[in-house]
Formats: sequence, C-alpha cells, structure tokens
Amino acid sequence: MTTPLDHAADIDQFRAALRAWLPGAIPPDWRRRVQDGGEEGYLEVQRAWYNELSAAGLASAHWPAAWGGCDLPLAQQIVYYEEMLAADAPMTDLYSISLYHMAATLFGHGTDAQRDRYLEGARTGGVVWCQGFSEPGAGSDLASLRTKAVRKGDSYIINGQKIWSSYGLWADYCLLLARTDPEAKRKHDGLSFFILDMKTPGVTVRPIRQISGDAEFCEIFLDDVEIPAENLLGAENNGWNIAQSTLTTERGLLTYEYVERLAHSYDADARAGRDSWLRDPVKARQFAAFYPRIRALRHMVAKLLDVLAREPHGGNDLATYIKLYWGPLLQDYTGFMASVDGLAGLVETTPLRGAGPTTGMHYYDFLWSYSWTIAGGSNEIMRNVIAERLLGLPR
Amino acid sequence: MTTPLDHAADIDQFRAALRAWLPGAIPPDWRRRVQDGGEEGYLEVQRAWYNELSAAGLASAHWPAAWGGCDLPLAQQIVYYEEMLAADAPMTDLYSISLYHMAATLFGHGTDAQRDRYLEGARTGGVVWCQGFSEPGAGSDLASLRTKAVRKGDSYIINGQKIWSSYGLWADYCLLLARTDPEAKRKHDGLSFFILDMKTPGVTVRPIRQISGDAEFCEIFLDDVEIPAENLLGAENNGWNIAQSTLTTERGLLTYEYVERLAHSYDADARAGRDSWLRDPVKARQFAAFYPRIRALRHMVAKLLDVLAREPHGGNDLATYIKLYWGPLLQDYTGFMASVDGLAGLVETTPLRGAGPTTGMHYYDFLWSYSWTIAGGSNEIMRNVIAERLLGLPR
Amino acid sequence: MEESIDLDALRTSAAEFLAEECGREAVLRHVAESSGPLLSLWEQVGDLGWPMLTVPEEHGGLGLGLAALVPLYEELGRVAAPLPFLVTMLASDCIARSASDEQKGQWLPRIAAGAIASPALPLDPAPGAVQLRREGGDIVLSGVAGELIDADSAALIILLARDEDCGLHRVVVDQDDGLALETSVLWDHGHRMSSLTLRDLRLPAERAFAVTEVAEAAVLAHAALGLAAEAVGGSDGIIDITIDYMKTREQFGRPIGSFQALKHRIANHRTEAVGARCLVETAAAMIGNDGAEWEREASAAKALACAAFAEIARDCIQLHGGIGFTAEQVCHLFLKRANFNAQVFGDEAAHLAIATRRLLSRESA
Amino acid sequence: MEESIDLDALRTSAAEFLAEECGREAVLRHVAESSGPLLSLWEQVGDLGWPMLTVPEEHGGLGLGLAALVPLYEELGRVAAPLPFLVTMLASDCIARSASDEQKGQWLPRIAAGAIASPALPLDPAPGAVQLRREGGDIVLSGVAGELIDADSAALIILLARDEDCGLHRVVVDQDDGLALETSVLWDHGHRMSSLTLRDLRLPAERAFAVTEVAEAAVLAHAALGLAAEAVGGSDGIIDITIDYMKTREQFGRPIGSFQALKHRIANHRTEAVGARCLVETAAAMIGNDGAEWEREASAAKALACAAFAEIARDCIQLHGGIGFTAEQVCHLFLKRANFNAQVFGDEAAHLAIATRRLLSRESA
Repeated sequence: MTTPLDHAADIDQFRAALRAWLPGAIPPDWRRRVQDGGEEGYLEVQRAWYNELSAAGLASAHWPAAWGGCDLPLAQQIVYYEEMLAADAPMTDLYSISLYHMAATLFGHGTDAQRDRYLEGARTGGVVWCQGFSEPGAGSDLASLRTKAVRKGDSYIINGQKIWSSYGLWADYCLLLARTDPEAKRKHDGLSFFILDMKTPGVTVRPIRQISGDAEFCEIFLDDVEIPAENLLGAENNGWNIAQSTLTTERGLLTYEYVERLAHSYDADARAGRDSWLRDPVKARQFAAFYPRIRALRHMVAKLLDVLAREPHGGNDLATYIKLYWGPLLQDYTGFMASVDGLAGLVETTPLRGAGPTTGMHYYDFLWSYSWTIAGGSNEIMRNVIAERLLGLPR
Repeated sequence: MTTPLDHAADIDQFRAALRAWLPGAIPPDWRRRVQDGGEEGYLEVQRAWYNELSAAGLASAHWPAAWGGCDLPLAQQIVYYEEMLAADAPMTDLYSISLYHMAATLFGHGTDAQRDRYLEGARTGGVVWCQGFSEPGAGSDLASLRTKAVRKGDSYIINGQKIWSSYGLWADYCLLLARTDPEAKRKHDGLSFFILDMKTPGVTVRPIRQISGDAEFCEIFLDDVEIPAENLLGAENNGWNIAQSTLTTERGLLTYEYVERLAHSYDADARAGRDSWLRDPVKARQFAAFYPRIRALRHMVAKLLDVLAREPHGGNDLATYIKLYWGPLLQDYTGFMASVDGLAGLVETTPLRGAGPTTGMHYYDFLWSYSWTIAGGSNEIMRNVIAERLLGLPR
Repeated sequence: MEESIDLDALRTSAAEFLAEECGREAVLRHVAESSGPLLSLWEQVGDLGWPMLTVPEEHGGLGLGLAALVPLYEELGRVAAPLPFLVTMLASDCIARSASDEQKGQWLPRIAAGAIASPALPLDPAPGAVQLRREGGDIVLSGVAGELIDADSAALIILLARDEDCGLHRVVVDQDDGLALETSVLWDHGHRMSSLTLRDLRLPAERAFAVTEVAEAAVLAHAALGLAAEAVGGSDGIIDITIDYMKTREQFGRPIGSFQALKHRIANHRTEAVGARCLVETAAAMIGNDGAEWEREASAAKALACAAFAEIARDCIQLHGGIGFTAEQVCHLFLKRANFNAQVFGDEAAHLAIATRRLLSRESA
Repeated sequence: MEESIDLDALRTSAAEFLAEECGREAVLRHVAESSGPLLSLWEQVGDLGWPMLTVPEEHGGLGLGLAALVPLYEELGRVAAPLPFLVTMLASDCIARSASDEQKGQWLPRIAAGAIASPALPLDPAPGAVQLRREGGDIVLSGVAGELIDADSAALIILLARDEDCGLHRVVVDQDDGLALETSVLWDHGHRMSSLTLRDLRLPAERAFAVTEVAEAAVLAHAALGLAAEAVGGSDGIIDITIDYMKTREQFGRPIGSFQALKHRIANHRTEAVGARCLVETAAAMIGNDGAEWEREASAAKALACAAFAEIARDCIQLHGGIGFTAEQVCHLFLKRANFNAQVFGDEAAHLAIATRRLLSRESA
C-alpha cells in the first residue's frame, strides 16, 4: 500500500501526496454523522478516521522510527496539519492523549518494556488513553492532589477520585498521578506517575454533562484499585516532573492545529458575513479588530514551532504566553460571533466534536471556549506563572 | 444687600433668585483669565468668585446657622449646584477643603474654641486649607504614615513629609495627620489629627508638576515644626477616625457637582460632534455606549443624596461603589473623547482649573482623570474595600 | 386597590416563594430534562395572582401600574426562572393599551387567570413581517411572524401586522386556531422560540385592533425595563452564588476568595451591577412620566443592564473554574439567560439608538 | 555591504547608545524644558550613521533594506526618544522610491548626512489637500498641508500634492524656502506638529516628482511598521519600568508587586506585548514579499501594537499610583507617545481597514 509518507522526504511532494490521498480517506459526511449520531456517531467517525491514518502510518508519523513512527520532521508535520485543515478533515481528538501525551511521556520516561507493551496499541490498535491528573479538590492547585497509592507487595493500591478526564468513558488506559509519599516535605515531591488499565476492578467512570451539552469530561472513582508495580512510570515520587512534561506536550503542534482552525474560521466567517451582518459598520469594525489578534497568535505559534524545531523542550515562556493569548481570544471571538446572529444565534445546536474549537456553531463554540480558559492551566494560573516565574515578581 | 438665600425657604424661588443673581456675580470671562493667567489667573478668579459667594452667604450656606451658615437643606444645595452648572460658574476648588472638609471635621470633632478660631476665616476671610494625610511611603496604605508628632510641653514637635496636598502652596492651614504613639498595637491607633499653620517655621512646600502641566499637588516638608497643643483636634491617638470622617466629606455634594459636570459635558460633546465625528457610525456607537453609564452614575449619586438627606453619615457602601464607578468612567470617557479628534486632539492645551473634571479639552481631562482613579482611595483600594468589607471575602 | 399593595412586601414574598419553589435544584432538573417554561411553576404563579396585578379591575385584575411588576421581574431574574411571565405581561400590556373594551373583556380575564400569552416584537423592523388585508368582515394575514417567545406554550399569541396603508395592528391568535408553529429550543432552556408562517390566514375582524407607534413604543419600553430588571436580578443572583463559592472553595490551602485578583474582579462586577440597578430603579420610578423620557431611560437600562449581566455571567463561570463548566452547576443558566436577554426584544444597538436618538439626531436642537 | 550588517549587533549597539545618551533623566529634562526633537541627540544619531543605513550606496548610504530600521525604531520606542528618526526615514523612503536619480542625488546625501526631513501623510485622504499646477517650467502649489510631524525642525519637507488630473506628486520644500509653518506643541513633547498654508507658491519643477499609489501605499506601510515597532519597544519599556517599581515600592509592608491583582494586570500586559511583538517581527520579515501582503501585515501590526501600547501605558500609570501622575516620573512620556503613535500616520480604523480590505470587500472572492 502506498501512503503519503512515501514522499515525506520532500515537503512539496509530501503536500501533493497528502492532497491526493485525503479526499478518499476522510470519513465521508463526517460532520453530519457526528451531529446526528450523538456519541456513537462521534466514536464511529473517530475510529474510522484513526484507522485510515493508522493504516497509512500517519497517526504516529511523528514518533521515532524505532517505535514504528517515521521521525517526520516538524516542517512536514506542519504540512500535514495544513492539508488536514484544507481538506476539512476531522481532528483525532479521541486519540490525542494516546498519540501525543502518552507517547511523549513513554519516550521520555518509560522503560523499554513499557514502550513495548503500550505504544503499538496506540499506534495501530486504536487504544484510547486518558489523563487522570485533576481532582475535585485539586484543580488549579494540582500538586495538592489526594488520590493515594500505597505499595503492597508487587502492586500499588489506589484510592481517590479524578476529574476532568477527557474521553475517560471511552479510554482503555489512564495516565494517573497519585500520592505515594504523604509525608514529603513539598507536596509536589510525594507524587508518582502510573499507567492504569481502566478495566481494573474498582474503577468507575462517570461522564460530566458540560454546559455545551457534551459529556467529554469524566470523573473517575478509584476504589481499592490495584496497579502492578511495573506500571509505575519513572521513579517513585518523581511523578510531578513527569506530569509537567506530559502537560507541555500540547504546546506545539496541537496548539498549531487549533489556532490554524480558528484562523480558517475567521476567513470563512468573513466570507459568510460579507453580504449580511458585515454591512453593519459597527459589527464590521469589531470583526476587523480580531484580524490582528489572530495574526499575532498565529505568528506566536509559528515562532514556537521554530524554537521547538531547534530545541524540542524549549519555548516554555512563549508557550505560556500563547496559552493566555489563545483562550481569551477564542472566547472573545466566538462570543462576538455568537452575538452577530441575534436571537437566531441562540438556538441550541447539537454537539459537534472533532471539528476543532470553531465549528461554525458560534454559541456552542463560545461555551466550549471555557475549556481553553479553565482547563490545562486556567487564565489565572497562567497569569500567576507569568508574573512570578517570567517577570520575577515576588510571591 | 439681598442674596438668593433670602429665598432659600422655597425651592423654586431659590432657583429663580440664583438664576437672576448668578450672571452678575460670576467672574466674567473666567476661563480665559485662568488659561491665560497661569496660576495667578487661577488664584485671582478663585478669590473673586469666593468673595462674591461669601458676601452673599452662599459659600457657607450649608453650615449650621450657629456658625454663620444658614442650614441650607440638601435639596436647596442641589439646586445651588444645578444653577452654578447651568450658568457655567467656576467651581470653588481652592476653598473646598476649607468649606467642606475642614468645616465638617471641626463641626464633628473640634472644640468650640477651635471653631471660633477657624471657621470665620474660612467663611468670610478667604482662608485656604489643605490636607496633609498621604506620605511618600504611605499612599494607599495611609495608616502606615511616619510623620512624627512628639509632645514637648504645651506643643507637639512635628517631623516628616507629606505629599499630594492639593493647593498646599497656597494654603494658610493644613489638616495634618501624624503619629503620636509609635508603639500602638495597630498602626491606625497611634495617629493624631492636628491643625497646622502653614506659616510655622520649619514648613516647606514644594509643588509637584503633574502630567497635565498643573502643579496643584504639593509636597510638604516638616522639619521640627512646633504645633501648640491646643491645635490637636479630638483626642490624642484618635486621628485615624477623624481623618476617615474628613475623607468621606466629599462623598455627597462634591461628587454630585463633578458628576453633573460630566453629564453636562456629554450633552455638549454630542451637540458639538453631531455634524462631524458623530457621523462615523463606529464612533457614534462608542459614544452612545457612554450614555447609560453616565445615567447610571447620576442615579447612584442621586440615591446617595437621598440617603444623606435622611442619615447624614449613611450611604458609605454606595459612596464606595460610586467612587469606583466614577473614576474609570471619567477616564474612559475623556480618553475616548480625546481620540475622536485625531492628532488635533493631541495638541497641548493650557491648564484650566476650576472648570471641573471635563473642561472640553479632552486630553487634558483624560490626564486629570487619574486623580480620580488614584487619589482619595485608588481603584485598587476601593476594590479591596468592596471585596472584603462589603462582600465579606476573606483577607 | 392601588395603594393597598406594598411593593417591598410583594418583592419579599416573591423572593421567598421563588427561593422555595424555584431553587437551583428545581431549575437545573427542569433544564436538564426539558426546555421551555416550567408549567407546574407557572400554575403556582397564576395561583399567586401575579398575572392579574396590572390587569384593570374591570377585567378581573388588580389594576396596578407597571411599576408593580418590576420587583417581580427582578426576583425572577435572580433565580433564572424558566417562566413566561414577562412575555405574558407584555401581551397583556399590548391589549390593555390599545384593544377595545370588548376585546379586553375577552382576553384580559384569561391572562389574569393564568393563561400564557406571547407578543411579537413591538415595532418589529424585520422585513417580511405580517401583512393584513380586509375581506368582508374578516381579516386575512400573510407573512412570517418570527421570534415569538414561548408562543408554543401560549394560549394567546399577539401578532403584529401592517395593513396596505402601513397602519399597525395587533392580531390575537388563539391556541385553538391550531396554527402550526415552528419551534426552536434555545441554549437557554427556560424559553423556547417559535415562528409562524401565515398563508392567507382568515380570521374574524374582532381579532385585530389598531395600535399606534406610541403605544408600541411604550410596550417596547416595558420589555426593555422588564429585561433590564431581570438582568439586574440575574447579575446579583450569579454574583451572590459566586461569592459563596469563593468563600468555600479552597486551592493552595486558602479559600479562592482570598486571592486578590479574583476579589478585584468580583468587586468590579458588583459595582457594575449596583450602577445598573440604580438605572433600573430610576427607569421604574419614571413610568408615569413623559413617555419619551421614560422610554429613553428604559432603553438605556436595557442596554446597560443586559450587557453588564452578560459580562458578569461570563466571568463568574471563569471564577468558578472547572465546576462552572459543568451543566450540574447553575452558572451556565445565568450565562445563557444573560445572552438571551441581551438579544431579545431589541439588542444593545437598538436600545442605545432609542436612548440617544434625541441627543444624536441632527434635527434636534 | 548588505550582508555585512548584523541586525542583532545593530540593535544591541543602538540599545547601549540610547541607554547611555537617552536615559530617563535626559528625556525628562528635555520635555520639561522644551518640546520637539532633542537636537543634540539627533546629531549623535547622525554621527552614528543611522540615517544613512537605507540610503542607496550611490547616494552616500549603506543601501540596506528597510528591515535594518526596525530594531532601531523599536529601541527608540523603548526609551520614548524625542527624535525625528521615523519621519526622516519615511521622507527618505518617499524620495528613494520615486524621485529621479538627479533628485535623489540632491536630497538623499543630505538625509544620509543627518538632515531632518518630514513627509506629509502618504495618500492623505483629507479634503483641502495641496493642489499642484504647472506654469511654464514651474509648479504652483495651493492648499493646506497639515499634520507635518517635526517639520519645523526639518531641512526638507516632502509635501503631497495632486494635479488637475488627480495625479499624485511629492514636492520637496527646503528650509531655505522660508515658508511660514504654523507649529503646535503636542502633549508628547518629543514631537511637534506643523501645518503649512500654501497660496500659489511657485517652485522650480525639479522640486516635484510623480508618485504612484503603489509607492505611497508602501511608504504608508513603512510608517505603520515603524510605529508598530516603536509601540512594541515602548510597551516593553514601560512594562519593565513598572515591574521594577512593583518590586521596590512597598505598601502594607509588602512590595506592591506581590499583590495578585496587580500581578495579573502586568502579566496580561506582557502577554499582549509579546503578541504584538510577534506580529511586528513577522511584518518586518515580510518586507520583501508581495507588496499588498506586506502592507496588510504592517497595518495589522500598527493597529494592534499601538492600541496595546496605549492601553498598557494607561494602566502602567495606574499601577504606579500617585507617582505615576507626576511629570517627574517617566510613565507619562510613554502614555503620551502611545496616544501620539496611535493617531499619527493613520489611526486604528484606517489601518484595520487596510488590513482587512481584501477579506471584507464584497468584490473579492
């Protein structure tokens, strides 16, 4: 079977190959299938699309060749996302923890045995992973989490509760952060990082209904859950550092994909509004004022990718600024767009996952925008980090 | 001599009498005289206007009859300000501490001897008072002030430095807050309130050039200044409470006057812009959005006056909200107006004091607006007070 | 009768009733399972006599002025109540202002007794609005009537139509006329929105009454003031909920309400809400005044209070953090209501234009 | 020559020079006592060769591209320098793009050697702009040329005029022509603004050269990018000053920089400044590209960076408290410069219109 990756060595050829391949590979009519099919429709589209990408080697093309990837250079990864967007392909949200966060964490901190055991399933087997970091009492203050892991023979016994685990209901495995040393001096120091099989007895998952009507986020209840010691990732009590690296995974290409989708929507909204609401000079001016903000954000991300191409673990400061720039901008923009349609813009729409942050259903997107201003480091946490770590202001 | 006060018993007659009296009393051509005459011009207009008002009994009409006022009811005081505004009279800024803050403080906390000694000068003698509260190291955190007052025989010896004293350069007396008990448990508890004669040896005044080109604010240096003990106001170490009551004096009618002047300017700006920049729909919309904010503020102030008419020391919560509503609104409005004239709006203009917060020179007014967002309790202090005292949030 | 009602007492009893019967749990359950008005609650409201307050005494009401409704609007806003009270009162107002005595006698007692009614937007500027022509003793209607709030629950729909001479008429359609509404669910599950396509619908002439632009403008001002009052109540509602949360939720070993950056934001919100409240109170107090003056103030209040409510609700979700993003928490009801209120019966631009029309028009002095 | 200049090194040396010669004290003293360019500093700048960087080699310059100027604009903005560097470079750009070789040879060496020059706003849409007609070998000018920045200090003023056929021309007026400028002092004492009323002014035809709209648009983009770069430098300048103050100023027994509400505001400001910087950098990197694309980016950068600078400067004064309100502190220079930059050479509306013209025009695809 030929795949666009056969042409990956040359950027232009790779682009052309993707462009030829995509129309036949994208699940046909996927937006309607997701919206009409509810959660099942979403899962079906995600699986079908993943299977195509996986079969073509594209799902994990950014992985090292040693583990089944093909070391796709960053420039080619960007082309990949550009062409996805141009072809209106769905995102692979359901697998993003598997293909990015889990994989990056195992490459950086796993043992070969762990890599052998888990990577192949994510690469070709459609295995879904989720994250189990936040807790009801530990959101912004993640380090204060209370889920306990107690060593007992060759296992750890886990008790506690996790929250905000995306796709938790459908996940096969979970990247779990739990407290192994309650006596540690600094609360960051007593945490360990585990791989949890979601089918383990004692694991209960409850989806959380969101303000957008979706139920992507879940609570995970852990009641005397036994994890074999071999599923400890890295050293005991070093979980905080590993989790930090997991959390930073989305700073590069995943952000790029989201931001490009926003920019693409801006152009589409301009075309759609030109002969209607954009004739209102006040709305046209408000709309125009988003143009430089979106341009600036795109350039911030482009600069970050430049840095990452040179230093794969660099760009932390810029990534922090991008997070705080992106969330509020997305919220402002989707909120503004929701308002231009008047009451008609407030008619409820069916959830559409997999289409990125701007589905064209503006109020739905506006409601979703909170996941960018709250999750993964809220605006408030970002401002603390910028003020204290980057600007050196006293605590 | 007849004065509008002869008709004060009836609101409508009082209004008519003021309306008849004002045109002949207002210093002619006062705006030009202030702008062309610099500080001297300003002082000259203020004195002339004060002399007119004082001669007519209007300057102190709000004082108790026992001390030379005529117990003018609040409703009549409002009429007084309304007619001043309608007649484009200058404000009496230079005397506002004398006629309001000093007087209120002496009525509330002075001895009869002190009242005998100081009130008449403020009422008819053109005596100017200033406040000596803030210090370079004690602005928002006023209670931490360091100016020391040490009892020595029948006097106190004062050493320290005050700042932001309006009209300090021209003041005859100063309401001075100084620390008499450096050992007090709570820093608020060791302060005392004094009357300082500005001609006392050791007092040095330095005007501070402001960003608007004015030099209304001053620094006062106090070097072994001797204040007779009889000039202590209230009990020793009770200065904080007295100062609080002084500071709240401006919450009623003085705020009313400022806000009404803003509202008046809004209408004038609308008339002036109707055939020019208000034809730009974006600017017209931005301008229109100030309308409800200004209406709301006027009603907040009207409500406060209602409360004050019933309880002269009430309305503290509302006054706090008004302060935080007013400063930012004035800054937004003057900043917006400064922008509508393009580059022409950035040509420097000569200071014009006595015309209230909206002189029509928009950029000048914009620069002055900081005195409302910083002085007399900055926005930040107001937000602290609202959050902690009014909303009950923990420290 | 007028003097016998103490508005403060009415507000207090309404607040107590709503706290009891329209608490967070009840509203959350309703919107999770359904959409549109909570009809069981509406029945209780009818039993309490709220809909009859402003209906003239001769038609079964208490004959109070509009001002009596303002505290109710506010308390309904405070709990984001899923009720068609405002629309019903606007419909009642339309009829009371302009219908004949006979017509009033037919419709107002039903409203006073608890029938839901829904009016089309006063002075609707939309193209394709309903046309009315006369044929014999009948009227015939064509066109599309859009944005009818809670019309699918209503016993009476009060359409707006123009005749060949551009004269304005209100036409009352009855539930029993069996017209096919097209109904949409809104993000705010407390209301639904319908439109009605009329293709030569023939009705008896007694269903229509002429209205003046002045009467329509007054109904629009009523809508503006009502929504502004709801917004003021809603702002205080969500601010109070957020303050409570900030006092109890702990992060980094402290209640989040002790973090100054959050404090300052909620202090700003309360300040904006206090300002909006003062404007609404004044607009309510001006109801008896010169029509144009009152209408300007009502529109100013609508523009200010609804924009403030939307921004306050938006940030209060953020102040809640993750929990604010869940449908199980009540915040989102306020956000969705705030956005609905901001758009319905004229958006910010429309009401700013009314508020500043005299000031900005080049014709005026 | 082009490759031999390292832009990073140029920036570093410029920053060091300005820190030394254009520090807070020097600028504060200048604006307290005077207004307009600080001529002694300008002489030093001339000696350093900055004005010659982009002048073609055959006319006494180094022949570098515009990109070489961007770091200088930024560093000048960082210290709110009272210098006519941008206007002089714009004048130079006007001439270099469109004048004849002979004309260039006459004027560019003077600019390269440090003469101040001031151009009228490219493509000025103002009514009453200057009209040009030909009489014999002369040109005759009438009209009012407004908003000439630092023209009263300039050796050369580059007017914009239209002929009877609406053709655009630039006309170079010399200080020695002795024309009576009307000059205004601005709140930003770093610049002055003049206007020039021309009543049938006769000049030799060699003073004029035709310009295309394309060339004018490019000069306007240069102005936009230059002001955006200044704004980005100015934003960082005042943010850094404010952070320093927040670390040292104590209230309530703590540095004010430890108060979270203030921290969050300065964090927001830095974030906005970083975004604006990225946009400016990209616009600078695009200078060689397709003209329209570069011009859109430059205008976007101008709109964003200048608005951000103005808002940052406004709040940084507030963050300083009382001291920020005094002329003795440097903050107000940044505020006044920010407001000046936002208005000069096209305001936010004008540049947003350029940036989004293609996107929003109904004619385009």
